[in-house]
Amino acid sequence: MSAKSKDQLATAGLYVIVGVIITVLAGLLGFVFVKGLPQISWQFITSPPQIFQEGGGVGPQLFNSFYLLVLTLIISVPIAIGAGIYLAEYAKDHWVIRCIRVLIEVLSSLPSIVVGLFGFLFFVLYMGWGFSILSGAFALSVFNLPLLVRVVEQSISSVPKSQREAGWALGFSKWETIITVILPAALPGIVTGVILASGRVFGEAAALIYTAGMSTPIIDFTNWNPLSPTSPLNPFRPAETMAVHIWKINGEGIMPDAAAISDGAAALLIISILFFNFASRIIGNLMFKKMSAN
Amino acid sequence: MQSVALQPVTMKTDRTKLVDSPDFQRNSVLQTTNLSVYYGGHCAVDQVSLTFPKQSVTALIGPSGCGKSTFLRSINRMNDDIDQCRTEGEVFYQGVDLHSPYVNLHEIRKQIGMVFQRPVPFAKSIFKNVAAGPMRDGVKDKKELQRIVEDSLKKAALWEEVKDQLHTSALSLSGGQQQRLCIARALAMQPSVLLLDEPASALDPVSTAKIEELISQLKKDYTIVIVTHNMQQAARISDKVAYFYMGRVIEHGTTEQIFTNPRHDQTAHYINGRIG
Amino acid sequence: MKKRNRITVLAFVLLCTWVVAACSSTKANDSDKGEAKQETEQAAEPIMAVGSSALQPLVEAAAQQYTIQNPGAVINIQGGGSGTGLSKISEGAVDIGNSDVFAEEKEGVDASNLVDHKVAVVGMGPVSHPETGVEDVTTEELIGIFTGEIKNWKELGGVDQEIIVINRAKGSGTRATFEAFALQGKEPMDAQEQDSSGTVRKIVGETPGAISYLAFSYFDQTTTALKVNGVTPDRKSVESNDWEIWAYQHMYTNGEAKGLAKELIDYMLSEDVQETLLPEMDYLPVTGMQVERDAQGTVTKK
Amino acid sequence: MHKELSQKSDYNLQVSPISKGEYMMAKMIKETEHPLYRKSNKMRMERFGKGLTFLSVALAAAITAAILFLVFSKGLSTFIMNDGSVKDFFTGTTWNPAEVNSLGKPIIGALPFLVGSLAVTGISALLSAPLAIGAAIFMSEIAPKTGKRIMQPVIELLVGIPSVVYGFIGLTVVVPFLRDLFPGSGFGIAAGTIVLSVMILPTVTSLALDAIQAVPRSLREASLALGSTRWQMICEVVLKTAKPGLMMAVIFGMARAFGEALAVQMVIGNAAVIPHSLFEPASTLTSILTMGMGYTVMGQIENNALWSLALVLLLMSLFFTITVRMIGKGKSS
Repeated sequence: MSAKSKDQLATAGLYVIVGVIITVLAGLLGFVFVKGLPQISWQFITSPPQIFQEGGGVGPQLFNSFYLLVLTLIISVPIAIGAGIYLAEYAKDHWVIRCIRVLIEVLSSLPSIVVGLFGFLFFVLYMGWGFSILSGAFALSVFNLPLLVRVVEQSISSVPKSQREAGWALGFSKWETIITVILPAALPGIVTGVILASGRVFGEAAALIYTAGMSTPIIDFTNWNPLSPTSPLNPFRPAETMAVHIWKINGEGIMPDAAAISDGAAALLIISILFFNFASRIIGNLMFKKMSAN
Repeated sequence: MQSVALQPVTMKTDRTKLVDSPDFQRNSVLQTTNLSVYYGGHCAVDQVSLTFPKQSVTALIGPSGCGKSTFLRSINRMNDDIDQCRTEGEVFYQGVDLHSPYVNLHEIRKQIGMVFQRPVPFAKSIFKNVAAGPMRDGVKDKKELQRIVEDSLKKAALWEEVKDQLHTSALSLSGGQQQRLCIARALAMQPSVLLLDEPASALDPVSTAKIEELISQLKKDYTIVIVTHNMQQAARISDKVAYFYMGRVIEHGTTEQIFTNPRHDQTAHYINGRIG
Repeated sequence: MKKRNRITVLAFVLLCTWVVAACSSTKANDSDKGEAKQETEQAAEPIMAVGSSALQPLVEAAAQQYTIQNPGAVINIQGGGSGTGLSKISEGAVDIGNSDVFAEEKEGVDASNLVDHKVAVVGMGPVSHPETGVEDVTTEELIGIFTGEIKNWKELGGVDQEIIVINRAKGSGTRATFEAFALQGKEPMDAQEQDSSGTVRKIVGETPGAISYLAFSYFDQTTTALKVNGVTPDRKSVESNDWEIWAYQHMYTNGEAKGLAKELIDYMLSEDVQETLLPEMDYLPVTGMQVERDAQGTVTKK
Repeated sequence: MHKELSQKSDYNLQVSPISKGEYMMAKMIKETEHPLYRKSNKMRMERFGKGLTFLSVALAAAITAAILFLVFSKGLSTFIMNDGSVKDFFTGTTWNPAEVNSLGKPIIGALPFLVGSLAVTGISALLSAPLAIGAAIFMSEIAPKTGKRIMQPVIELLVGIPSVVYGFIGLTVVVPFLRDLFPGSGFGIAAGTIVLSVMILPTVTSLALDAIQAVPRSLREASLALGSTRWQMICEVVLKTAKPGLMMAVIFGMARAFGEALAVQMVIGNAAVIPHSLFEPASTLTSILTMGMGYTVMGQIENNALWSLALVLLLMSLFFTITVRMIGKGKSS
């Protein structure tokens, strides 16, 4: 078999592989959307869940998912950027630094149930925040940190060394070079990392069961003062996210339309992930343009 | 640029036995004495003492690996960040030894600009590239920035080509334009010395000619030190030439004297080899 | 650039103020409740109920109805399983510990100062795949199936289909009750385990020859509820104790129940929960039971 | 300070460039605050920046250390406080921590879970590695532009799908499919592997893509210049140079698979036995851990035994991480 035909065969093989992956994803999405889309209606999206009658919605759960995601990113992104900068720029090849790197990477392969239990013991009990969005957000930040730190460090160290030298030659200090030259250049990489991390936050259930709790007390969307217990913004109320709700319905749901609600919730969850990825891609480009262009 | 005019007296070192003509020393602004740079054990630059007169172009030539770039980088202490790199001897700039621990490193690099071999524009717009230095230096108001950017781009002979696309990304410029942008960026810091590390070696002949012509113009207000492999370039634009070999200055004098009757046969071989 | 730098500092300061506000607001809870009190008179301190996932839907439904009648009452109900519920209530970390087993049955739980409130009864029964051809089994046959002696449905007069046993999770109350009262304490064989009732129902409904056990509230057409010794699993047979496979649902409090916890438990035992809510959710009212049973399983006529 | 300055530079007459007077002049200049000596606030900003970033690293490391301490302390207490025997733990095949065996030691045979976990992780890595590396090659060599535009959202979406949905689909699609094709109830290692390999696909693909894109362009052009076809270039140059990165990607995917809990628990059947075939119900460390945690009382032997499972998981992910580091360091230095 000549090299040419081998090359064509291999290229065809690669097209097949990519085809398989795309069909798998199409199958997954098709399955979820075919079963889930008919469920989605404005009433389904906004009304609170029913415990045992039909017609329950996922309104509060959807809000909780987004609110928890925003809180988690607010907590984990600054820390991850700080840690990423230090590891990429300031860290000398010292054994302590190597230990920290191994420590953080081990965290990323720990099952989320273990992180959930740590959150339960530390944030819920020790810090006394109880089952709340805040404990959930901190637990998820811990769960998300390794991936984010790794991505930030990679995108920063992929900025060529000559950019740093150019910055120093202009009289910038190391920190000024990082802020003015390197961070903007590494921004696209960081945005991709944030998207991957938020995808995982959306889909996470095991870590939240013991931290953000599995029930949603009545919240009225009119009262926005974060301190009153019934307001959606209060970080101290337990909050069941979409993924936890799906897990609970599949596990213990006794409402007759449990299967339908779970399909609808799964479809809605994937739509919101699509929306979030798309939105953060746009925001990332905007920030990059604003930072670099005008 | 507030400079205290201090004329260091002529320098005599036994090894090189160079006698400089009096007028050169009187108006030299930068001078290195016994400057040596060690990478771990290996000595890259060995006891080099040179004076760089004001408003002149000094070309550093020599075979690759002879330590001329290392020497250039040690002037504005760019080697500090390379680990196991030790520098000895002094670099006097306006009478101040730049290697003394009490001097402000960032202040040095503002007054001694540097341009590298490959053009390194920041991933920003043209305007922001040039304005990055002054903005970081505390220049806040828009008009002042606009003036500095326009003035620097004009000095770098790039203004005509980019004046109506200041807000597009610098990465869209050609190689030669990008290098001139780097020069403009350095000029925006109002330096008094410019260090050019083979600025045109990665560019096509047309852009190289533009850069050389720009350098001979800049000579009027800046002291320029240029490292180059290109003998014609050195002959064309430099006033003084120093020939480096194995980390030491073999010969150092005016361009005519070096290119017409070099005192050392080693320099002659090198120059004939390259030009002959 | 200066602006860029200010943003990172701002973000960091925002994060710190948020955390400080968060911590301080926990301390400010009392003052918080003070305001809540002016707003709505009866509102008491928010209470937390943790424990058995089987009991959770019932307590949530009751709490939902309770908060409609007196708004401002904040009742948080979490799952986590009977083990978590019992250990948390014995540590006093929560106000109510839900459990579907007696506290005495769980080692490591110091039940001395726990007060038991039986709020409902959950009947359980073996369920099998609809096409096994078997409607009624005796207790010995049931034990034979779950200990693995009987391997094929045709030995019980059903279709020729291998029996696939699905156990519940080791520590769950449902399993403890089923093993105690249906298998008379015999150890079931090592087989596939599932802990969530929904998943068990789906597996039994779709796997030919499968058998497991579920609470009455999970019975539906996809699975056949087997009769044991001729007794059909329904409310009457449990109340008369002809159907022995049932368990109390306990809401434990640490010491005497007080405040909102007491109000909620009284509400649970009131008419609108026992008579209306429980039947709707296929739980059995505890008030209707004709027998009494204690932790050791001895039954006394009421 | 001046005294120290003069001693340090041990002014040496022969070599010094300028006369002693000039030298003293230079030092005096320092007094008149020559611009070159002025201390700028850059130093303060620098310390602030370095301090802030070090704080974040320290915070991240502290949290991790706290988790590791928790898992170690609880995990080891099974062997220390409840005197479970380590040998039983790794060789025993029955798992019933509440009961005590003949020697009075708790029955904690975790071998079935270890075998289950390793089997599921290993096979799913074997299944997803070629797919992922193929997709990465496609995205970087065959059709970079369109490949990136289509595959990048696909990857981001696959990462976003919650493991609950994967488990749910596994239960409704994969298990019945396996049940019809093969004997048994469809649950088991095979179902777990299929679900897991789809779940770790995005992680391995994106890491493999980074590894392949790290291969310098010039190497590719050099190989093409020698007249090799694209596939030869890919095999001989790209895959060879990116080999450590690709290995890292696969191992990182395995670590991720090793830690997956919810989806696997729904499809693997959770039987605490060593499976004889791929289609018999089995169980993994994470499935038993997730299932049992709610039902056990904190501090009791059953709970500690579950934490020992978590400890084994931790040690395995430590092992994965260190091998990844070794491969990375071995080849790249």
